[in-house]
Amino acid sequence: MPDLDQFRRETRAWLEANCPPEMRKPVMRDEDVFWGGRNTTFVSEAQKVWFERMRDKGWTVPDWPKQYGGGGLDGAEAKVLREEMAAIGARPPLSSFGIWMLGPALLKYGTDAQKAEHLPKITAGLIRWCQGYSEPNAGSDLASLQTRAESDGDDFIINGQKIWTSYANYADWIFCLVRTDPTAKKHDGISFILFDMTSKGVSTKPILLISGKSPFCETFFDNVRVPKSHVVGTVNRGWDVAKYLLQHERAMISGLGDRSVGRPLGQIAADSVGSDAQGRLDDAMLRGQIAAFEVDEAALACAAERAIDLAKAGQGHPAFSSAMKYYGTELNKRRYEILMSAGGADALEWESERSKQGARPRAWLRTKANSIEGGTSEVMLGIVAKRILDLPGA
Amino acid sequence: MPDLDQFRRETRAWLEANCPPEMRKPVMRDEDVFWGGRNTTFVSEAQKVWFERMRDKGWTVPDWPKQYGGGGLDGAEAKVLREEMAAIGARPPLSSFGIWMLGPALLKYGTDAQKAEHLPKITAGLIRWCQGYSEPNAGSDLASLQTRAESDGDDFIINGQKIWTSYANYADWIFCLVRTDPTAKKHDGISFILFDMTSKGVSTKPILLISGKSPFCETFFDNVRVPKSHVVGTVNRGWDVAKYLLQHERAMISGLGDRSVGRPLGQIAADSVGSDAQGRLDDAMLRGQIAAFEVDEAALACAAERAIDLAKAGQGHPAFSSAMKYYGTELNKRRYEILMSAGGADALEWESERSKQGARPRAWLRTKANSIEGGTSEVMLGIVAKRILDLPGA
Amino acid sequence: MPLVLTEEQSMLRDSARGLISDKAPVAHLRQLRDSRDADGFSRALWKTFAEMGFAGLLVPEKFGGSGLGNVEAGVLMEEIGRTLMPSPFFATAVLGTSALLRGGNATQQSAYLPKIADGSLLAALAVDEHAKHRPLQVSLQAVRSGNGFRLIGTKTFVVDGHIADLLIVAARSAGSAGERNGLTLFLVDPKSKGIAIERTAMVDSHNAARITFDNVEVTADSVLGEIDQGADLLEGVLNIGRGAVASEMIGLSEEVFGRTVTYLKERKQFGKLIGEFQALQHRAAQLYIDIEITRAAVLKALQALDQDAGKAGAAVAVAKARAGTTATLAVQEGVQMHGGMGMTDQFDIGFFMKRARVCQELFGDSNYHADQLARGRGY
Amino acid sequence: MPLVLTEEQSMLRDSARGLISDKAPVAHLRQLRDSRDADGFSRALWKTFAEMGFAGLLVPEKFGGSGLGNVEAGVLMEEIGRTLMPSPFFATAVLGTSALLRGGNATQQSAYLPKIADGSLLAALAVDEHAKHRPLQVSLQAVRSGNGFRLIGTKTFVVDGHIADLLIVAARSAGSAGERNGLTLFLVDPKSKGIAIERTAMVDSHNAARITFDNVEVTADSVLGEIDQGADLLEGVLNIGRGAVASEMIGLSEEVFGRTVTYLKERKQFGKLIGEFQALQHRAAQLYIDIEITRAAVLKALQALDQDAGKAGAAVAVAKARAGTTATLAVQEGVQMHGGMGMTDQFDIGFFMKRARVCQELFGDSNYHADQLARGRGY
Repeated sequence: MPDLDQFRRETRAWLEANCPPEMRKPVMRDEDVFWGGRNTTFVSEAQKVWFERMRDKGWTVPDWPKQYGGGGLDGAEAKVLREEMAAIGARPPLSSFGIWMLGPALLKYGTDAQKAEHLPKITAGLIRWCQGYSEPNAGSDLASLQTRAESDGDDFIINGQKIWTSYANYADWIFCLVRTDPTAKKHDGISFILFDMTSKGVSTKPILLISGKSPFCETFFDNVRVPKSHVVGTVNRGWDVAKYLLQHERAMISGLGDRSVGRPLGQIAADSVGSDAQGRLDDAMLRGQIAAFEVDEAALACAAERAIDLAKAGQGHPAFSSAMKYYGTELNKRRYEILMSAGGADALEWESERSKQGARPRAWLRTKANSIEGGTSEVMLGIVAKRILDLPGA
Repeated sequence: MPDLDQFRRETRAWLEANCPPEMRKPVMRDEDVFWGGRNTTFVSEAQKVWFERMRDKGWTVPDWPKQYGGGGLDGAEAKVLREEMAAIGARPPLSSFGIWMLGPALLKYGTDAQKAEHLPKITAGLIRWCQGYSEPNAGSDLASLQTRAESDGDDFIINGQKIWTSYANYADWIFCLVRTDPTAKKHDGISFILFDMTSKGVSTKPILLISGKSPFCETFFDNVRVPKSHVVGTVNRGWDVAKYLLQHERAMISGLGDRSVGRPLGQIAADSVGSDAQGRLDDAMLRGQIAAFEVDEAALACAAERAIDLAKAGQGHPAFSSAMKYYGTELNKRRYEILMSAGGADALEWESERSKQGARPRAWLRTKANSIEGGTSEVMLGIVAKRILDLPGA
Repeated sequence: MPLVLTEEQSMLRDSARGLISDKAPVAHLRQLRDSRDADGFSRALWKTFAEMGFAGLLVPEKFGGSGLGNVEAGVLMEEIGRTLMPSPFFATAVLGTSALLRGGNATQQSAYLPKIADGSLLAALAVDEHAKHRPLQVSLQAVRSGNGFRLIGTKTFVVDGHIADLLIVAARSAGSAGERNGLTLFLVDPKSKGIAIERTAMVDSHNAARITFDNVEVTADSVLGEIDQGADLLEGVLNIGRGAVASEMIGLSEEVFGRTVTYLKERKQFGKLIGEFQALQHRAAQLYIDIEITRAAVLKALQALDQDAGKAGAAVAVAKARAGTTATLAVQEGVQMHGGMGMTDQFDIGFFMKRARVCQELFGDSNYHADQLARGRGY
Repeated sequence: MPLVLTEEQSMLRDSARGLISDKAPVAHLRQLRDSRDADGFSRALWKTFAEMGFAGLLVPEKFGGSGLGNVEAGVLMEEIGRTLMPSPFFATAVLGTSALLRGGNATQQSAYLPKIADGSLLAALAVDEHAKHRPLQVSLQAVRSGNGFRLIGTKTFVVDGHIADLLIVAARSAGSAGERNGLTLFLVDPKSKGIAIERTAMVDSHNAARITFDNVEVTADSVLGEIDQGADLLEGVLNIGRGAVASEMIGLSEEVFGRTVTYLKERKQFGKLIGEFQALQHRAAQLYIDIEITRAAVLKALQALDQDAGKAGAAVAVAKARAGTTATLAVQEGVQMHGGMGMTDQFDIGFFMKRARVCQELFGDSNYHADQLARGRGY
């Protein structure tokens, strides 16, 4: 594949020339992540420069069509770009639920008008999206959602409440599941709809988590008026869109562990635990747990790579993202349990400067949601049992 | 408790004087276990002497009434005897399903005539019993058993098949669950009945296990005639007797690990793996697994002791034996996985003299049945969920 | 000795439970946290504890205490674990009292024990210096200086360090880090010159401090036990503390488990109570069994400590190791089975997860104690 | 390189599966076991293997082989794992060929490789001397004697040792046990004077032997690779072997899992198919996921071996460690879910459990390889 080799050389050179040194360091603080949106600001000139250069190249979303501001890369090229970015530790220029979730759904189910309207604003980081799925009584059992959209001429009038809306208080627009036919069976009668968070009747309330942070909100809709043209896909068939999108979400969450690249866990642990004369971690039990973890982590990375290659080869199972979501999130929880154990008493501090305001325990507590959000581990296992193993009554 | 102290002193002295040295060594071979019965022989003079002395003292079953050949000890005294026997490593003089299972059921549900007939022969090791419970289509779902007993005057005529009958080919009598009312609901219409294995129409066929041994049989009943007076408890209420007896069986199986007393697992492992300069096992990962196991094993021993004490104090839960059965058998399986790992290639030999005819791998394979026989681990967890935790629909 | 509570111990449990559930439910901890309370516990409640004889639970009657043992202290700790009540009970009534009882001379005992019993004196034990608990690694120096010593070094993870009236400090008077010989315990006034105490806000909102000793002068009278021979004394006190923490973890585990089972019977999804799902039933049953087995191991350790604390090491290692893994499993399953609600600060369950983490680390985690058991058994 | 099989590799799999499932189902192993077959494998079937190009799979075409790589060898091993077929493929076609290819000079290669390819020569690699696999611990002595050496010592767990026409023996020509330097590989005729071969009947009914070398004379020409510098060569060959065994374990795991899922859909208890019980569903799903992840790791390792065997160490360690734990879980769940039937010799499932145990131990168990990964990563 000479063309791909050339693409790799060019990409490497371009990244080397254009990625500022500050943008090659691991993300340590929440503020280092750039989410875009109407009210966003850059925390540094480097962040701004890096974002704008990548945006201009279409590489905020390298594999989307160029007409929407994407890079138009094919799967092999996109993989090369990922590899070359990883090689220099380049940060993602833009993080966005528009990229990870809504975009793929719009590309598959959206009208031309919807694509033209929304996708360029996603790739350019102009609009920040949030996801209105879960409700207080519709968690794992998402399809029992009750937020209703009643027809009123060309509009729907939306009333109800969502929960676990990521960063709803910062988002510009929401993609939302609403019940458009209350008489239909559970999975029918649901529609997938988009609207502006500044619409009259929308309000949000952050949820304080055990980590002491509030990445999620409760979101309330009080007679919110939304044009019917904002429905994606067919009215009352929103469940299809939702399922498609959930697969992307799960694939994304399963890759969570990859974000914290860098030194092996065992070396991090050596900082606090120390090493013995042979250079081995001076806590043999912990060392064994770390080694077993790293075996599984390395294997998961192989599986993630293989999942992409299988999909490309048309051999992937559509429900496999549930398998990866399950394993990836459980592994990430295990990673942080080990990090807490390695950190010992130092990792128990919650507020000091020394502990970076308790960065490690807060991150640890945050991981506990990984196996709940985007479909619980129990739901994932049920999907594998039913859709892949075809077990009776699953 | 001065009396108990005196009892302890006397017991210690008696054991010291009467237990032959050969009977203080760990049981290494199947033949070292004395099961009694009509056709039994002793493998050594020491085994015979030890059995007879204990029998004469009533200590083959120390806590049964003296009138049936038991020792008439109370709970505290029986515990002292156990402790003193353990202290010198004394082998049990008699192993018997009559002691472990049938006896307790007879003491609770038997008529005076039944007790007088059977219990003395159990304590004296004259009759060896086996248990006819499971059937090919009634394993975990025991109550769906199909072996039928049809009334014929003063007798029942029994037809059907049992499976997993321990040592049926060596047993003199069987205690057996049969369906006496085929029209009743599943758990009703079952009776608990005793009969001689030499009765006309009884045949057995050993089942070869993956361990290469055949401790179980298939047992067939072809028009076996049994007097109705051999029913224990009420006709059609045999399920009560069966459940009571299963609790004893589970309590026994949960204590399986205790049999292999002696050196800690870590020291056994050191034989094959070696130790490092600090005297630690020269395989840090294995050492960690062994240490974690020994923590759990020690805790289980505490729980077994507490279960007895709680029962004595009237605070025990009747279903707790299921909890112990679950944990004890899973732990014993883990023990043998570790032993196999510690033994490495040496523990893979199946026939050599060097490997004592593959004693270790055969014992390892045998443990895999622990979590199946006497109620599977899954059934045990279901019982805990339902009867102790009162979870809905369990 | 039967592995069940005696009638008296059960009565003690009931009265402690009544008091604690009434005066210090989880909301009490939450309130102290949210108000950023300077003490981190309620002095009024500690007074009530003293009046009920709890502050002096382990103090002999001749010093005005209740003269009870480690099983009874465990009963109290378990109830404390159920509501996560922040209390000087652990540092003062358990550690402080045990150190003075086991190492103190007559003068020291009569100076401090009555004050512990009447609730007027709070103590703290300063051992750890690094991220992980390794008591023999103590390297805070005790340098001879005239008739006394000067203390130089830093201690971390000192429970109640910032509210203590008396510090019990493990220092190295001879030998080097890792050696058994050369450890000495000192009774130190926290107001002494050269001491700097930084309260460390912890994940569990309980008290802990980092204490720096900058040439702190102490007299020879302040030595607790024998000079250079403090390792056994320290180990004995630590084992008593480990038994107490294990008890707290049992209370914590049972409470989380109880709340989780209740939730399984209330929460509906897919048209069923989630407790009807067999996969959750089996996990709940496994956790129940795990807790019951750990409870037995903890009670065994407490009884062993009362019988002969010097020989209780293995039983304590088993108890603390088991309690750590059991509590970890209990809070993980608790949060997971509560779903999203379990992740919110508004629900109490997160408090249990945070406290369990700290208890796991306190005086040696499960790995540490499994390793100790292995060493003790010669492999 | 995509982590999927190419079309050619898929075709190879299909043809291997066709042959093996037809000629060597599990009943084939059972028959060899029950008849106490002296060879422990079918020479006729090995001839067929040779005719299909499988015996010479890794042998370059110039020596009459197929010239394929480790991914293809893994494809074969996986199919072998599905039916537990006893076959010289591992010892001869994988280990023997790789050792000659990587270490052999032109004379050695042309002497042996064509015979391996045409199925007329069987090889065996003799490394282990103790219960656990520790290749650097080799202490079988190679004492210089004239122009050659005398070999003194004992090897265990030599796969196919009693049927081999050529032994490849790791010996210590310098240094002492544990050292990297001083290892030498020798090509030895098993009929040489001083060699005693004891076939060891193994739990899995596959071939293994214990071989004693009592002053066995070998010439300088029999050295494979460099004198004293054999550690890298040995490690490379072992890694290729580990990748192959990991592949066998993947096939074995998938087969056991497939049989178990089938049983879940057939067996009724409590009026339901047992596969309807959610607790079993979740465990089956977890095992499925485990197998899939391991499969990816194994394929990665095989590709890495084909790319640069010298740099494949970490990938191989991950694959062998994972394959070991996955196969162990698969057979444990297989037996448990089959209930009592799983315990009977009559059911095949026990054969898989036995073979999985041997594969776990062969060339380092999961603990060994996790430890290797940790060392490689510097902790």
